[in-house]
Amino acid sequence: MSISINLHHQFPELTLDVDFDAPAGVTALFGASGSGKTTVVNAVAGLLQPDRGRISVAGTALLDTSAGLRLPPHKRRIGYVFQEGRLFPHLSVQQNLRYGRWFAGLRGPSQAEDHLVEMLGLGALLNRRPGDLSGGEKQRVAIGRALLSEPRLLLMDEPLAALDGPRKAEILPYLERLRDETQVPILYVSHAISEIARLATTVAVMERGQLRKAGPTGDILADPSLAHAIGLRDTGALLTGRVVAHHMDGLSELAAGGGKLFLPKVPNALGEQLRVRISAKDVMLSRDRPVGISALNILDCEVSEIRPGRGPGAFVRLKAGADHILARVTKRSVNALGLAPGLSCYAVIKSVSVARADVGADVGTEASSDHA
Amino acid sequence: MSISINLHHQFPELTLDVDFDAPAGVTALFGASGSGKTTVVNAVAGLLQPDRGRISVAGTALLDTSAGLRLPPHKRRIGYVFQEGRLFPHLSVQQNLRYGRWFAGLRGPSQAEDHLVEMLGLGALLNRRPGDLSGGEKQRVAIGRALLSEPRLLLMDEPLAALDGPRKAEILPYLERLRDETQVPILYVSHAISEIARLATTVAVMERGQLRKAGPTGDILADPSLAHAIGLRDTGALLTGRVVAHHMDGLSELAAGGGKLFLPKVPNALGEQLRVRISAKDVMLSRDRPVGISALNILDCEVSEIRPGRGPGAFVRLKAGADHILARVTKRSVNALGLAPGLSCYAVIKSVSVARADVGADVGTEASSDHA
Amino acid sequence: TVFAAASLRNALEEVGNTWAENTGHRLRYSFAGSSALARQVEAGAPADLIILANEAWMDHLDGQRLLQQDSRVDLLGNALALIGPAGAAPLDLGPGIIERLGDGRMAMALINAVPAGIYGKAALETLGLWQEIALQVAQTDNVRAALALVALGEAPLGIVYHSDVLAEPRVQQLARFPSDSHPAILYPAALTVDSRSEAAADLLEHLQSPIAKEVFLRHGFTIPSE
Amino acid sequence: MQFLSPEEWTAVALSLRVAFWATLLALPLAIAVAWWLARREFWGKQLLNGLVHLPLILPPVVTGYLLLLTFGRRAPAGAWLEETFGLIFAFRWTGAALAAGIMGFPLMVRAIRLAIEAVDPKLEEAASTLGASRAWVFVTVTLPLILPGVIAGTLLGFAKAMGEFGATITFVSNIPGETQTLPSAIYAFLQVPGGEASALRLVVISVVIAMTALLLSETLARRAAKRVSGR
Amino acid sequence: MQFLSPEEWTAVALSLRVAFWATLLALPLAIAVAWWLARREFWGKQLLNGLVHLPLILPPVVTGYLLLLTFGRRAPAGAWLEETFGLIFAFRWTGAALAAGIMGFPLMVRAIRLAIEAVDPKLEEAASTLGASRAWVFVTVTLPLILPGVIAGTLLGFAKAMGEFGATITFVSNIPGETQTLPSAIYAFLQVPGGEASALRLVVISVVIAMTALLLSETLARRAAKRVSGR
Ligand SMILES: Nc1ncnc2c1ncn2[C@@H]1O[C@H](COP(=O)(O)OP(=O)(O)OP(=O)(O)O)[C@@H](O)[C@H]1O
Ligand SMILES: Nc1ncnc2c1ncn2[C@@H]1O[C@H](COP(=O)(O)OP(=O)(O)OP(=O)(O)O)[C@@H](O)[C@H]1O
Ligand SMILES: [Mg+2]
Ligand SMILES: [Mg+2]
Repeated sequence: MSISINLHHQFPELTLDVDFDAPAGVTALFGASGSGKTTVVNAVAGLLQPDRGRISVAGTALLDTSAGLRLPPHKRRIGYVFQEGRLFPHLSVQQNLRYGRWFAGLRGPSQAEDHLVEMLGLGALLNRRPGDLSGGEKQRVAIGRALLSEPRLLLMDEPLAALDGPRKAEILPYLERLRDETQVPILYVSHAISEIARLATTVAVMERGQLRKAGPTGDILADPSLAHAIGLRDTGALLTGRVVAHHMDGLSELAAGGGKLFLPKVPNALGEQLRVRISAKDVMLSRDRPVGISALNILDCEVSEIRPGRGPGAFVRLKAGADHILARVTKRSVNALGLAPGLSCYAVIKSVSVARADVGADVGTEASSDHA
Repeated sequence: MSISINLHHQFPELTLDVDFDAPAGVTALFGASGSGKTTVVNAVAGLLQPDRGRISVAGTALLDTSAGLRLPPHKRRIGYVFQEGRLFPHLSVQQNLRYGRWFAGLRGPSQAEDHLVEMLGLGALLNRRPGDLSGGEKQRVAIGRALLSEPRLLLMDEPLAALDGPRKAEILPYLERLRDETQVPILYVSHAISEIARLATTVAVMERGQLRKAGPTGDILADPSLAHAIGLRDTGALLTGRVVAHHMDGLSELAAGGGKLFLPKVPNALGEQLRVRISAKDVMLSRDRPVGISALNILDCEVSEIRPGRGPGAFVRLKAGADHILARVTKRSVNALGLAPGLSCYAVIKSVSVARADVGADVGTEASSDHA
Repeated sequence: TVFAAASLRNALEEVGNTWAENTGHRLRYSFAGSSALARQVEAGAPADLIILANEAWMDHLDGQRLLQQDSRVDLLGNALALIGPAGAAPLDLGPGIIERLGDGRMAMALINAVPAGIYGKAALETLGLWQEIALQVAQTDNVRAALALVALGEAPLGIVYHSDVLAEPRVQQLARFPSDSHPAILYPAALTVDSRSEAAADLLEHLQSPIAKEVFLRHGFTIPSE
Repeated sequence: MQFLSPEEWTAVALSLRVAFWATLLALPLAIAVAWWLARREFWGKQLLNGLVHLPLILPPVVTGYLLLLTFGRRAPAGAWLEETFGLIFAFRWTGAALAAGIMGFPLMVRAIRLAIEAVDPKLEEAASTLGASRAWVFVTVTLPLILPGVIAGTLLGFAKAMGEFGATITFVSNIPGETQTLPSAIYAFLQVPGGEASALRLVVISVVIAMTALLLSETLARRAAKRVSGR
Repeated sequence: MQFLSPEEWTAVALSLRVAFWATLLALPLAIAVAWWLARREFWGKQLLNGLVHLPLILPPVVTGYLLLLTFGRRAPAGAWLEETFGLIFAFRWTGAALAAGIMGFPLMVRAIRLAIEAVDPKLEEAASTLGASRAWVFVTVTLPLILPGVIAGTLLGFAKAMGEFGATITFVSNIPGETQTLPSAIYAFLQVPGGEASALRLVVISVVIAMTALLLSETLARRAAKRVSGR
């Protein structure tokens, strides 16, 4: 167990009650606005003193109210990336980056710094002032600053929420590299499913101050019982696939879901492992193998579960090779096709319906258990 | 012609050069960040004095540099809804609402006020202070405030950009009612296609200070040549349909595109006219009528144009009944299916892929020409 | 209206109020520093009678033709006193002063600007002590501040008007400077040219009456011998 | 009342009157100057700024002397004002108010200027699009929003005006009932033997009044700030 | 130099020295008090606030007299300081500095307090998560960010210190070369008939110095503000 969080705190309008352990890697905190995500993160950072609780990171207790232990923030060695960056406006980018290092007793330039500057693409910014930077650049500096203090744990509270689409897309690859190249566990708050799908190893879903469910990202995102918490249109399965070919016509071919998956060209090298989020709403089902249809991806599946919702829709959980796919169809279609668990059918997915943002580098399950 | 805008202004880093006429109804200004949308709107409001130009609303000139006419902002009788609301913090909601009325010489309560308060759902807020309001409530008040001054023209600069999803969804219907129930022309800035698709009669696309193209919403959004300006994933056709049935299983049936369109239940009454945006990426094509497939909507079409992009994709323009549909498929599929202009084929659309936000009340073309 | 040096306040009010009661005239005072009063009169202040603690300023006003001819009289005089804290032993005016002073300060009013300071300096010069004391002088903006310095024990010695010593129990007069050791200390009084009031002339007269003199003497002032 | 002699009461009342009018009349000018300094760029801005601060920097006696030279009855400005408006400053309580107002002016301008600089011009733009002319924008938006700063500045100016002495006594002298304010009275007491006790009493009174004004201003400013925050 | 007599030069130099030290030493205390007032809630806060403002409100002579009562050599605080640190205020230029510092203190505190209130506590939080203890947060984040306010306050205090007269002469009297500051010299000239010209010369000098300081402060503060804005 890398992070263990047990909190109880009473606000005038909300009772916070959270208890979960997260393995190494990226743990995403997900939940509606006001569900208490920031409060949890602040408690971990020491910026909020909860009524009761115990927080430990990699075995070191930061807070243990029963033992009277409440480390102040500056002794916790935790990196915190805030939504608004919070760069120090009077310092240059480089001085911002080194701020935490200095207090951690790490003086002067270092290999770690050079590496991070390169990884986050900050080389050209070092002498600039924060006021000059774009939102995306600011967040990269904030991430670098938090990491350079060599924290035990990195907290990120909606680090991308203030950025627009292109800026988000610019940062996400850096976060993936962060996850894959550093050993620091990350607690990541977001309510953008696509970010969580790309980054998180574990997801904890919060609702009105309480922990609703926590578990591996794939399971949580494809859990029809959480569809309402996550959002009907955002629910969908994560497929893991290996790049097997880049075709001349601009398509990349992945081996995934027990078949082939064609996507608009991905930048990754052959053999690389990717995770692809397939929104349930984009999956069409067919009893017979469709022919003469424009959709390129037709996966051979077996229905494993059908979960009708309150409205006109239903989730159909499918086994495709070793992976699971989630499809959202109308109840009418479930009846028309006579779908039932155990039946085999075909999942039809348009190549162009998979957004660029939904394809990301995967941290192999084996790799992540190594960290733990 | 309801609004006529001709502007030339030189910024250190941008030359603004815009010339377009917009009919009554909602005219959307669309373009990337920094393309000069706010500058245009500010020039119309009189907050920016352009180097040269002529602006007239319903025949009244507000600016005519060649004639030396530059009305100051407070004499233009223009309502401006800003992105951040800009409510007066020291006034109550009601006082905010009446602020503009007072200067327009309209004192005391009025029918217009009662009507607008009801239409925007502000009844319960009248005695609250702006600081207490949620973002969505603030924007509704800002809209009411602008409208109550009985402006000749309403300017809205990304009025929803600062709001999160649910809050956006809360306001959109009010904006639709605004468009349909008041006679005030609206100039609406946004870079959210779904808003534009729901609201706009006319769209003007801007790029680096220049007007790229202006025209009716349906044409612009479905114009493959603008796909890059609008965004590949956002391009798509607008279908107009009439509600013909609400089915027991939670689906509503529309007559659209020369066939039936099944959508998750819409709140509109039978016979009402709706506009539905069908993203090109959600449309699948098939040469033969597919059977045994979960998608409910299969429209009989004729290929009218194929426009391959630079990447792996291509746009296929289809004629479906009296409407047009745009589909985005891979070039590989175009070849595999042997698609060519004139060929007939089937467009397959999943009911659940049409987002709630993409279905809106339509202002009939006849109605809007009445206004003009 | 009477414009008078602030140090005259108690005595003048006593005399003046009696006069006002007896004659039924209304009497207003303005007490401030002599220089301020003189400048104000110069600027057209509504003063009928002015009494300054400073001949130079009165001469100045005279030069500006702001005073009624022949109205000027030297109303009062004063004596300079060497003071020390209560309980200090009396002192002869001589080198003993320097001894008593030690490395302490001699509190005086501004030696170039305020009359008490100017007189004090002259007196010390006459006594031949100035050269030695000069560097130890602490100058204040008025006599009362010098008195306060001695009263609070900040300065072991001070030079103030005789009239100031009486009411301060924390100080005591150690010696009185002989009246010939310094220019005569005079409080000149005069009617202004603007004054049309008979009453003002009457008051000026009254101020020179024996009853008034008695009061002034009681407050420590002297009456010029002429 | 036993505690204060009638004359002392007069001084207290006069001080209050002088400080009241000084602040009241200086206020509009202070707001105008503060606005000018905060919102406009013009030639001589730094000069104006320096001029405003002058009374804070100069020894009060000098200020009083300059006033006497400018507004005395024999002085050009003073004579002109008297002829044209029948307005006499010299040796009237109006002059005391002028002196007090001028001494408090820099404090008022500073506080108000900071408040104006904190107002978002975007709100003013919004008001103008709603039909408010510049003057109305100022009255209906800017002014209410800077109210906390105005209150703070006003009461600070008031407190300063209550305590002003050097310039006042030099300019308008020390005439009981006309120009003898509390501080002048304190001064007069300090000038005569045995006056310390009376002076102390008056000091206590003036401190109490000034402190009350100051605390009041903080409270009022806080309340106004809360109101202005929109909650 | 023809323009000023050696004695006047001494006064100018002394004034500068007094104002310099007064401001320098008052500054840390002013920052501490301003921080306390801006960031903490405590019992007696309003009392402290009032106390800080006192020198602004009281007639300077009273302040001087109170100083004499407190820091005179016979007074408890004065005696204690002398015994413990050998620190003597009475009749020394140090006393003049004390008086000047106290008179400028409220102006410094006000300016700095406003600057502190404008600092976003979130930046301080961010610094603490990066390992900075409270004191370090203050030194590395808060202090640089309030620099414009500190500069403005400091120079305002300096200008006030240059002009202070009433409290200084009452407290430490007027000893040429030791406590005779520029304003005392001006006062002395004004006391004698015909001294106006000499006084005017000194007034011009003190105004020039104070104005230079003031303009300098505005420029420095603007530059610091620009720096702090992160551009
Ligand atoms: N300092 C506080 N005092 C009182 N209540 C608080 C405080 N901080 C948080 N709360 C309560 O806790 C709730 C959750 O706040 P929190 O900021 O943790 O939510 P969140 O999940 O981070 O929301 P968002 O997604 O909007 O950031 C708030 O709605 C509020 O009721
Ligand atoms: N006051 C100004 N001074 C100089 N340049 C300006 C000014 N205002 C705007 N510009 C220039 O005009 C460009 C367009 O600005 P504008 O705010 O109109 O863009 P926009 O389309 O509204 O962008 P966004 O979607 O980000 O709001 C800016 O990038 C800037 O270069
Ligand atoms: Mg939060
Ligand atoms: Mg804009």
